[in-house]
Amino acid sequence: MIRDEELMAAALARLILDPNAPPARHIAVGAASAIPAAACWLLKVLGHPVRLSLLHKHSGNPFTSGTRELFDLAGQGRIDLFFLGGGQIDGQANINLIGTGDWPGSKVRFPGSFGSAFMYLMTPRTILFREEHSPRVLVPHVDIVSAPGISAPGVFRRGTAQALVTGKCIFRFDRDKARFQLSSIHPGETAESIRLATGFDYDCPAEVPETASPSAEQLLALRGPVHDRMLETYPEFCRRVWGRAKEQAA
Amino acid sequence: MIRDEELMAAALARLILDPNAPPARHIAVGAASAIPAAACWLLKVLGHPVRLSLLHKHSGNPFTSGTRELFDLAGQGRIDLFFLGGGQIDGQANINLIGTGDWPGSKVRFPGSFGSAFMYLMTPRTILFREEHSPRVLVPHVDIVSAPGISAPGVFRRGTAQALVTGKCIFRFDRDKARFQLSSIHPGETAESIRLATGFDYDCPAEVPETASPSAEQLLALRGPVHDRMLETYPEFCRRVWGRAKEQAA
Amino acid sequence: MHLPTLEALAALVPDGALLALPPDNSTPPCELARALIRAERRDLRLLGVPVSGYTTDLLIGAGCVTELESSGVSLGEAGSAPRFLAALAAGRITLKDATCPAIHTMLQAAEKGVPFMPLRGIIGSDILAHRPDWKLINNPFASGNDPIVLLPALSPDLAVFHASMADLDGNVFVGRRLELATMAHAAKRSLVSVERIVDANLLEDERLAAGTISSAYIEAVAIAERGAWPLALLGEYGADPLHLTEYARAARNEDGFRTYLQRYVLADRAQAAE
Amino acid sequence: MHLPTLEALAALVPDGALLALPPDNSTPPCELARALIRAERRDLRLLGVPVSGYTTDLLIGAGCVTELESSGVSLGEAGSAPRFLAALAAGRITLKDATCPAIHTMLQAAEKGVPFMPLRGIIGSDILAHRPDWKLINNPFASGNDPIVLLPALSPDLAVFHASMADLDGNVFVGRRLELATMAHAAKRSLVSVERIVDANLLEDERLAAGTISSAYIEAVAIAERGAWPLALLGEYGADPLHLTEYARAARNEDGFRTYLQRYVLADRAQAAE
Repeated sequence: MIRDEELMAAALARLILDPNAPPARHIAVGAASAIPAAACWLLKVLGHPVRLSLLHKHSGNPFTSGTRELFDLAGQGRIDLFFLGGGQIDGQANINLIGTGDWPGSKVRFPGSFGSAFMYLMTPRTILFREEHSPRVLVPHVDIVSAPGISAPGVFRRGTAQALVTGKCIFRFDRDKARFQLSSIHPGETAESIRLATGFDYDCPAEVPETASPSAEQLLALRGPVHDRMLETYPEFCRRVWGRAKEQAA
Repeated sequence: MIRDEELMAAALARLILDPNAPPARHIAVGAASAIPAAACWLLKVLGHPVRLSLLHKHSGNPFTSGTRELFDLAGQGRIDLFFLGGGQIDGQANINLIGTGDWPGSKVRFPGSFGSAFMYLMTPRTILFREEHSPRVLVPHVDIVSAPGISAPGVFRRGTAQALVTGKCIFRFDRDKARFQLSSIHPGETAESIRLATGFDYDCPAEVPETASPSAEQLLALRGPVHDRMLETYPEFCRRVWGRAKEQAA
Repeated sequence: MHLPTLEALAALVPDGALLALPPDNSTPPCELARALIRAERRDLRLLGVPVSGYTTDLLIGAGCVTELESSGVSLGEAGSAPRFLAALAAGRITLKDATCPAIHTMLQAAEKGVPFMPLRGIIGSDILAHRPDWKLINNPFASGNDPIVLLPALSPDLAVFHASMADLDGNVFVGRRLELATMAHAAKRSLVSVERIVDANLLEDERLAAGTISSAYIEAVAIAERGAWPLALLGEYGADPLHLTEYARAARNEDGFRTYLQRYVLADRAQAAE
Repeated sequence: MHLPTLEALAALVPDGALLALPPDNSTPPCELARALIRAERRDLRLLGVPVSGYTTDLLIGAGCVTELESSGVSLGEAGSAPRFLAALAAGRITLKDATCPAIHTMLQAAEKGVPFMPLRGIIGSDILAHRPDWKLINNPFASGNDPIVLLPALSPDLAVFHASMADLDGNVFVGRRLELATMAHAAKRSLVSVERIVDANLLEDERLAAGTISSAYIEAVAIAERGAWPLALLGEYGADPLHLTEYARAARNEDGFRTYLQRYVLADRAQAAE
């Protein structure tokens, strides 16, 4: 049986390889992004040439000039793809990592923006990822903008969101229309169930394909070599999804 | 018999300890400044608490963040005293390390400004040092200003020249008058010989003391422990002055 | 300067000081934070470089903190930072939201001795609207319209962190976490707790020098074995996830936090280390 | 990418490229410079980071260079740089005078991905008057009059240097000479010659990591034993002062320089190393 995380990882991997998007030679992945990390490891394990820089890798952390180096690399244009999430994400691909209600989060306070206000503008491609797909998270307009989905003309910006991947579906982002379009639906969901669970408006073609399940080869890779490589950086995730972290970590 | 270099080193050491000047807790010394380095080592060897950072120290170089660190330290205000020379030095304490004639040195081209255009303004104290004391070097106005002796009001500047030490004498610099005053004359020179050898105008009190010779204790220190500590960074100088570099270096 | 005890190190932190702190996954000075709580330090202003976690939550819960500037506050896998959230909701602390590279940049400006540095991005984020101390100008080198943010230099009163080793001269090894070097360069003074003092000059070893912060920036060093506990110290020991979970649970309410404080901070260190 | 020969490394340097070069007392790529001369590279623009010496004088004398930006050009104890002076006097090269921290700052701006960075000092120096690409503005954070210089980001086409070792992944160890890291980060591509390739991942060793430039910046590495000769390589071997004096003497005039070039550069490497 295919786990949701495996389906999403495979879906992310396909988005990364999208031939119509700018090349993803160097991908950076943050501490909270276990499923995106799995997608990147999956590509590496299956032989795709990609440099993967894990922010919180303990042994052999790639940032030898300190944690500032990730942002310097992005500033230089050397990070091709980054993943961002959000406590709230709206229909214009604005993300909110600060909180709901009034500034700085009078209703619910989230941890904070981290590097999003910089990375979202400096990276040619951003894939938005949030497992929870609900009207609470996917809102018409974020209460607070941590990082904007689009920028005014003249503002230095290398790229926008390529897509938004959730536990229910994949949205593509159209930067010119500043609007999402439903791109594929995960098994068990329908166009209607997506509409009901989504707080923002989006385009929906007449025919929406089902999100392709991981191939047998991808599943073998995910449960074997990908799991092993993720164990050090994402032990909790490995335990939860593949239930083997403890033994192997020990 | 006391060598000229020893006399100048002792004179520099006295200037560094000048109680009327801002404290010199951290002194940086460049590659070309062997005699100033000797003065600093003399203070250390005689037990004065001073941090000495030699730019070109091979073993244990203090700049672990690369050569930029010297300038960052100066920017932070952590370098109290620095030494500067000049192909030309004028009566307003302007220094010229670029060349004579038209820009960038149509008559004689010097090596270049190095860090002077920055260090001269960022350091609370600068001691100008040039062994050659001649109208060719000490000019009324430098042909090209590498670093200015004084700055316009409003320009961020921590200090100016404290003094100018040459092979013939010591001038004190009066920042308000932007003018040098003869302070002491090395043995063998007279007020007249100084005036003849100096291209710029300066104040000269009725009575000018002779530059004090190094004490016996200072000489012992210079020829022993100071020599030994300088050997690695200034082998040529040690050989020339104390003629013992080769053996000890080998 | 080498100090005999961590208490002596904590004594160098005055009330009201602006403290730069590394994040949980770096070189967190946890034992020093506990000493500051025992010393009843007050009105501290904390800067997360560039984010904050357990150490900050602990200091806030203990009432040592009135102000926090950070790009993110959480306990990582152990969840949100409960005492931070409670203090923020109760208005007991003032929060300045930033974004990671902005904090690095403000420290770089201080390291360089310039009043400001530019940074790309940020424009369009509500952070900018809530940072009157950040300026938006047009790039003076651009022919046309090119807005860019200028960030002011930020020089903390103190940089405090916990490292693996210092030498007898007070040079401190931090390895690849060189944002700590910028933090120490930018700060007026640095206080460091270390696992051990080594009898060798770190500057003499070319392999270690690049990861070493020169004693020119370090005001004082004191030994605190396992001083990052319950967090990890890079290259030395791992974190104590069970303890962090225990903390996250206990700190959900004031009483639970008080009990935790009593047991792990106010009680003498031997106990705490158990 | 590991290359079999230094010639293959030199082949990656196109005519007209802007090359960032470390100074003589750092990690000078002398053997690579000789390979560039043998390959008859032309119209190179050199950047001294932050000063220049033997390597630059050699390339200028061999006619490979049309432009130089530096804060100082000399052979150190061996005296002034004769081929640089001759080319400057004859108008064969364009010289941009800078000051050391300005070159570091322009590279830092490129490293950070910002169009400019400020720097204190410089005001009142004639350098500023001859750098139309440098701007003087009033500090936007100051209430009153506070002029400050803004320097443009400088991104060399290539950073080239000689290091002690690289690993199989192409990570390069430079130790405490971290201005080389900034140089590599700022440059579009970096080409590195090394004394040896080590069969270990430099990133896995906490002692070495801080002094290591990640392969993310390194386009190609090739082995050149004693590749810094006749200069020193920090922590590896000392300089050859007699040879530098011989060079200084020979290079006083064109004929002498040609003879030197013939013997030590154009002749095959084995001879040259003698």
